[in-house]
Amino acid sequence: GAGSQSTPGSAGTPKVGLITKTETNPFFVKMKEGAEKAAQANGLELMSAAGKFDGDNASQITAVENMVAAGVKGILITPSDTKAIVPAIKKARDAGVMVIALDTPTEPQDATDALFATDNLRAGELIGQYAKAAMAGKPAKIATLDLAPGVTVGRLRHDGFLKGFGVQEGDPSVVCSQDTRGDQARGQTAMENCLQKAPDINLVYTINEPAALGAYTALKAKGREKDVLIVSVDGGCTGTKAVQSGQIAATSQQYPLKMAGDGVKAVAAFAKGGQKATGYTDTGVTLITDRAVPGVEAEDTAFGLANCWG
Amino acid sequence: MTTPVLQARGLVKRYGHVTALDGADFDLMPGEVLAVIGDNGAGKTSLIKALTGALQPDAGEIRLDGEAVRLRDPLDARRHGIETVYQDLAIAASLDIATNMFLGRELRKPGVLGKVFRMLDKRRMREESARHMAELKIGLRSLTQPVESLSGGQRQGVAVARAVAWATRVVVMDEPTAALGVKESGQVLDLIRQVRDRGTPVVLISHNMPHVFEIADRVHVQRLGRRVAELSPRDHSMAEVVAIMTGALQVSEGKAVVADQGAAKAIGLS
Amino acid sequence: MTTPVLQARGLVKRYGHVTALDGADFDLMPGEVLAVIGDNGAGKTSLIKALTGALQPDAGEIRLDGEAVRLRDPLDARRHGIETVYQDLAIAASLDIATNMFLGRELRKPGVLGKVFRMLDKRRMREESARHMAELKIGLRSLTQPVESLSGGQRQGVAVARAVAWATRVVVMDEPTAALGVKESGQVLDLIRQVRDRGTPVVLISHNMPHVFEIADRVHVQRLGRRVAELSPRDHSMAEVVAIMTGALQVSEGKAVVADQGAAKAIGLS
Amino acid sequence: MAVMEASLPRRLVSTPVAGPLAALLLACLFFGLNTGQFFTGPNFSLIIQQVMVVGTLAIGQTLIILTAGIDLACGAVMAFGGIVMTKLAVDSGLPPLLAVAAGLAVCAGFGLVNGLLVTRISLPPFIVTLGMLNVAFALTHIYSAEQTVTDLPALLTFLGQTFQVGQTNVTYGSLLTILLFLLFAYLLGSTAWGRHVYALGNNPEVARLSGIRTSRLLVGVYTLAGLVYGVAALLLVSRTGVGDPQAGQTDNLDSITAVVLGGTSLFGGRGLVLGTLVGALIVGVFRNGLQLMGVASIYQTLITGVLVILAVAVDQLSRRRTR
Amino acid sequence: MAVMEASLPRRLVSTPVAGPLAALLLACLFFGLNTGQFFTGPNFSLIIQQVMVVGTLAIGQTLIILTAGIDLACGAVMAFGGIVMTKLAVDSGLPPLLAVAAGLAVCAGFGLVNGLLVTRISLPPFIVTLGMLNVAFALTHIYSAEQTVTDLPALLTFLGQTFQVGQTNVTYGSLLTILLFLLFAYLLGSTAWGRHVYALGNNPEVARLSGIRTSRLLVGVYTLAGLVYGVAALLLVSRTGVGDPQAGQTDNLDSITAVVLGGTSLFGGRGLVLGTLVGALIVGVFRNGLQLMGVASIYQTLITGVLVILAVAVDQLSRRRTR
Ligand SMILES: Nc1ncnc2c1ncn2[C@@H]1O[C@H](COP(=O)(O)OP(=O)(O)OP(=O)(O)O)[C@@H](O)[C@H]1O
Ligand SMILES: Nc1ncnc2c1ncn2[C@@H]1O[C@H](COP(=O)(O)OP(=O)(O)OP(=O)(O)O)[C@@H](O)[C@H]1O
Ligand SMILES: [Mg+2]
Ligand SMILES: [Mg+2]
Repeated sequence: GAGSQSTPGSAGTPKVGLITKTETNPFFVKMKEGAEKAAQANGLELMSAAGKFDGDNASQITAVENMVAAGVKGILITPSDTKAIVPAIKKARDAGVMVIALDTPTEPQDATDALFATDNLRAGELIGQYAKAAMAGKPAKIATLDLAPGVTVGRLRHDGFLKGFGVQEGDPSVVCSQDTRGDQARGQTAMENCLQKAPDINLVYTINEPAALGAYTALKAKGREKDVLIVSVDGGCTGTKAVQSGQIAATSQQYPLKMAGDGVKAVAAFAKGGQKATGYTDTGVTLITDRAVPGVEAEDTAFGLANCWG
Repeated sequence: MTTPVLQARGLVKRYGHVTALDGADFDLMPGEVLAVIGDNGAGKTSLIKALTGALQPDAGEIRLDGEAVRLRDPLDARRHGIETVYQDLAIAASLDIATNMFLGRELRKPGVLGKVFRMLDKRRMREESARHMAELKIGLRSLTQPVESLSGGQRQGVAVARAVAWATRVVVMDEPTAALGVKESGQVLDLIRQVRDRGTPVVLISHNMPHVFEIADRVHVQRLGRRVAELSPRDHSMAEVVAIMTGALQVSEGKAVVADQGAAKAIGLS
Repeated sequence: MTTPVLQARGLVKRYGHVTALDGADFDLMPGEVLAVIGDNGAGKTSLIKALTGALQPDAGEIRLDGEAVRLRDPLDARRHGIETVYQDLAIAASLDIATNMFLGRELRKPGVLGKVFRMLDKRRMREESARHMAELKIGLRSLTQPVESLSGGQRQGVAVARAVAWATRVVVMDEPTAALGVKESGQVLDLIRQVRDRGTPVVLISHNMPHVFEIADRVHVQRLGRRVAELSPRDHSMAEVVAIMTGALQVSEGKAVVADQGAAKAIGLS
Repeated sequence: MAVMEASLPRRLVSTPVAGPLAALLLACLFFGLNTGQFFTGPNFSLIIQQVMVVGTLAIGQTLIILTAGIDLACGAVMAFGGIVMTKLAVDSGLPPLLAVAAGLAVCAGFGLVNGLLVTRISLPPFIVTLGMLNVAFALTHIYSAEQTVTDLPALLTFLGQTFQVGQTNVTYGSLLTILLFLLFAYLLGSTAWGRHVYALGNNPEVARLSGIRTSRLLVGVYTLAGLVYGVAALLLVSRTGVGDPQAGQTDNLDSITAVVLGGTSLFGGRGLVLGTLVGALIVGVFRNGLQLMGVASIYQTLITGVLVILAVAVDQLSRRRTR
Repeated sequence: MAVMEASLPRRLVSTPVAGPLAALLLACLFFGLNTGQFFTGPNFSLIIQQVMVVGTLAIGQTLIILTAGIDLACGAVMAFGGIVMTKLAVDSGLPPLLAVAAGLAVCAGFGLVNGLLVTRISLPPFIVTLGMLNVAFALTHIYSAEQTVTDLPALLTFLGQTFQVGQTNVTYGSLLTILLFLLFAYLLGSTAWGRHVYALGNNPEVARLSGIRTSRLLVGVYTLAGLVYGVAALLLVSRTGVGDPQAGQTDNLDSITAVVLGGTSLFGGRGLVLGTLVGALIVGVFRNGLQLMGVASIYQTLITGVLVILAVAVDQLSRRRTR
């Protein structure tokens, strides 16, 4: 295999690698910050790398190879393509490197030594359930502002939302679905066009908070921002503030700092004692809203802002 | 009567509102040097482009040795042994001289290398190019120099050498000496004579009347997209030919008659 | 002694291994037509490019009316009243005739429109172009036609008309009649005479000896990147001039002496 | 000269907007017949809002493509400009007007550097702007620390405000975009500068020999294009109401698409900026119309691909017929 | 002729690989001095593995750019080819060899269609391949239903296997890539076909008048390029061990970058395919070296941007000096 002959941990401080999906999403930036802090605290040197876009498998493989060549002890990775990354991870593990998946599991999940993650399906389910209760039996006209074709997180959150809301894919209440790449400007354009198509939309699911804010801007231009419910996933600080100010009704908050911090600690332990981490550690997901509904567990935005990332 | 080697009847070519060829006829006899003359824009280039497959006429017929042919592209014409030096468009600037010389008819190495691996025989192409260029007495230091680094005249020389080297039936030259110096022009005219002497007829487009009178056996006068006269330089003076070309004189039944008094006066023929 | 209008001493220009100008001198006297002749590659184009700011010589000096000048680009030369028709590179093919005519010296509308909004006066430019073209008797149907749809000769006509229209001090023409028909060539020669008669000197590069002898007051012979002779067409025969040009004769103290027996014989001068 | 019938007065350049315009109208007709919501004032206002950012970028792109260049960095430069203006105004507390001016200056600065690299070192524009794409992208993310800038002062979002025309709300930004297109159509078509740009794109050596200071002109074109990207940044900021470090990532290809759909030649010297407007609208109309028809995202991509080819093919074939 | 000293034998075209090669060696030297792990056999083997997919794409891209075209769809076509071969082999149970053949055929088919559109309807290559980019992308996602294809038969991953050279493991895929480069260097440099490609890119009208059937040649070039993308697809599949519908999304720009860094002119007719190999390696070396030095991703982007410009600038300036 590639680089399997290079022996890790040749000299100096042991290294840990962090590979995120992109280098620009605040979620992953926060994850990197968490890793950075934990690495310092544990006497490790952090190397980081990222794909060029969400779904960029080739760059992640290249990064894994280069990190193995650089002699890292362990690699923390948020796989862009949960299946396609598996062979590269296998080669790294064969070379004696511990690999931990962060945020997103690989398929199969045991392709990595351990998984520290949020359940994205669960995150979607929470806002789905919340929306169902908040609509209080009103007939729903739903727009879903999704991520991009074929990206696992996007599919899981979308499916989770529908499941939580209690409808099937293709249900007539979903009147408009559009990819936004999680981008605010595209979110706005998508929402504008959805409103043009179905002016009576009253519930908007968004892949993340930038898309949600884009949708909000489009709704506001139509004067409809008050009577449309927007739900989202992520829990970034900007997003949580938007929940506080009522632009977004609720969001599912995740904890990238914790994932990364725990991951680095695990690598540090492996570097010292040779003890590999195993299994699945759920780093949790919390519904954040100031307009709680009965039957769905939630925290308010004060909690959200205290724990938000980005 | 001998059959013309290359013949055309009623060629028409329109570009939008411009009619470049307006029912042009053309006859090239075996072994002759035929000069095609005419004002700028008279349709000379269009005529020979139609005769060499470089453009498709909208109407009209082309005959080779009396047989009607369709020349779909320049390669067709080449295969019939017609070689052409086009005005402005002779050679590929970033390629070297030998490559240009053999473009479209490259030599391959003998044996397996050539047959199976289709490997070019660069050395032989270079040598043969050098030979052809030397024949034309075009002095060049290196045949591997890209054409764009040559002077205008040297470039034209390469194009002429190529056409002469390959023609088996007809050589067509569109203003081959326009950019050439006196010495080089003389060499091209010599070459045209050599080509004729080995039996290959030559079509020469030129604005240079002394050259035309020096070398042409017959003159085809093109005007407003048509052939308006065919004449022998021995029967007419240079001034008369120019007058016919510009429309001041008209040829009727082999004799020149004044057609445009003003024009005739302007060129000093009253 | 009168001061030359345009003068150069010891111009050198090298392209890699090729020395295009090898210490060339040049003198243009007031009110004369100076022909520059020489073989292909003798460095004629390089010489006049250096004189018109289009290339920077590696060494040497240029003087205008006796004063040393540095021409950093063609605009500098233009500002000094030098207009040039460059070989091959005269005009922008996708632009129309009027635009080419006024390129770099566009007319603006009078008043606010022109001063503040810098609006072009397209109609006036078209009209003036038409006038200039008419002076040169170049027949064109439409001045808004892009140049690329013209025949080679028509294009050259546009370039010549432009230079003549704007020159105040010197007109330089690099083979202006190479692509022109007999009638059009005649018109260009007439025009050169007119320009001279209004007092502007003309530099004419040409390979056409009859033209040179018809119009030139003096002849500058360029050879191997240098001026090898300056002579008057009245004192020498055409054959002699050609011989000097090709190196068969050499000029020493105003007289021609045979330098290369073989070459002299080849051109029929023994 | 051979017989030459009187030809119609022709445009400065040989690529008229007629072809792209026909494609645009056909597309409108198709969507109008297939969805009820298409042919309404508000929907058209919407389409213009949606294309105004890419459209404005495409103005700068047109300038550069007319000189036979290409700009792969326009989207990234715009994103950086947007972050600069918003962060200066919000985080550094600069007066909004100054912050906007700084953003515009930064974008123009990128253009200036591009122009200098292209002229002084004779680097291909493709390489220069490819490098700058990475540079601007990285600077955006480093300077913004990946934070979206919110709570903008009113001046920065003014262009997102609307005024009423009949029943339809039109944003000031849409108006500004249209005005910019008209301005550049004027500059390119009716001033000496415009002629020089065409001549330069047509053949730089001919332009130089005609006495045009081609290097200076080219640097000017790149700088001006950068300034236009700065305006696009302001339009984007006022449309979305935030400073977004993720913006503009697909806008380089999108703007080039608009330019080429509008009939401008990638080899320089031929094209009209109003064609670019039409090109941008074609893309916007397709996206809007397909969405209104409820076509799934991935099929929209498929159809857009086919239609881009078809639109130019129709143009090409129609032009061939009239020849 | 003026004095002309004997000139050194010169290459077919005036853009030698010397400049890019110097840039590559400088980069290697720099990283070698700065990180201990750089100058090792395994690391070089790794770099070649990392650039082989983009490198192979860049071979096809070189062909097309030499004809003065451009291919924006290469990455998307490769992704589609990869999905076709893997899905046919795994889900449809076709014999692996047939599945691979089908994948290659699909890619060549895309090339054929591109070529026909470019020649028959005279569409600009930029537009054709922009449209095809969308089409191939959409087809990939529709056909794969967004599912990554796993559990591939051995034949499809054979090229990912390694053999030992000294202490270093080399994959068969790396070897195939190098062989492809040599093959195309031979075809372009030493066969009539290659000469015709250069002549066509230099000036299509001159080529046509020289008796070259330019349309047929161009269609052939696009089809061959498509076939090469098919090989790239196989290399990708065997490198990653899966069929990945997300693959290749930035590979169009990356492959063009490799071609241009290698000294090939975007205006056609000038360039060498071995230059492209050097160009691809430059990108790979930068990425690998910066990563080994522990430079953060976003700074890697910044540095890559600057270095791309620098590499070509050094080439350009050195060439100017020798003139
Ligand atoms: N591709 C074209 N598009 C439009 N018009 C054209 C085209 N080619 C030629 N013409 C026109 O057709 C007419 C004849 O042109 P042609 O080149 O055949 O003339 P010519 O006799 O060769 O002139 P010259 O002596 O100047 O070379 C001219 O009026 C020219 O403008
Ligand atoms: N840009 C260039 N690069 C390399 N060599 C050049 C360049 N320009 C000119 N030369 C060389 O310089 C020499 C002089 O060229 P120049 O064009 O001045 O000759 P000329 O006298 O005008 O010839 P002609 O009568 O054929 O136009 C030639 O040998 C030519 O090959
Ligand atoms: Mg002609
Ligand atoms: Mg010359």
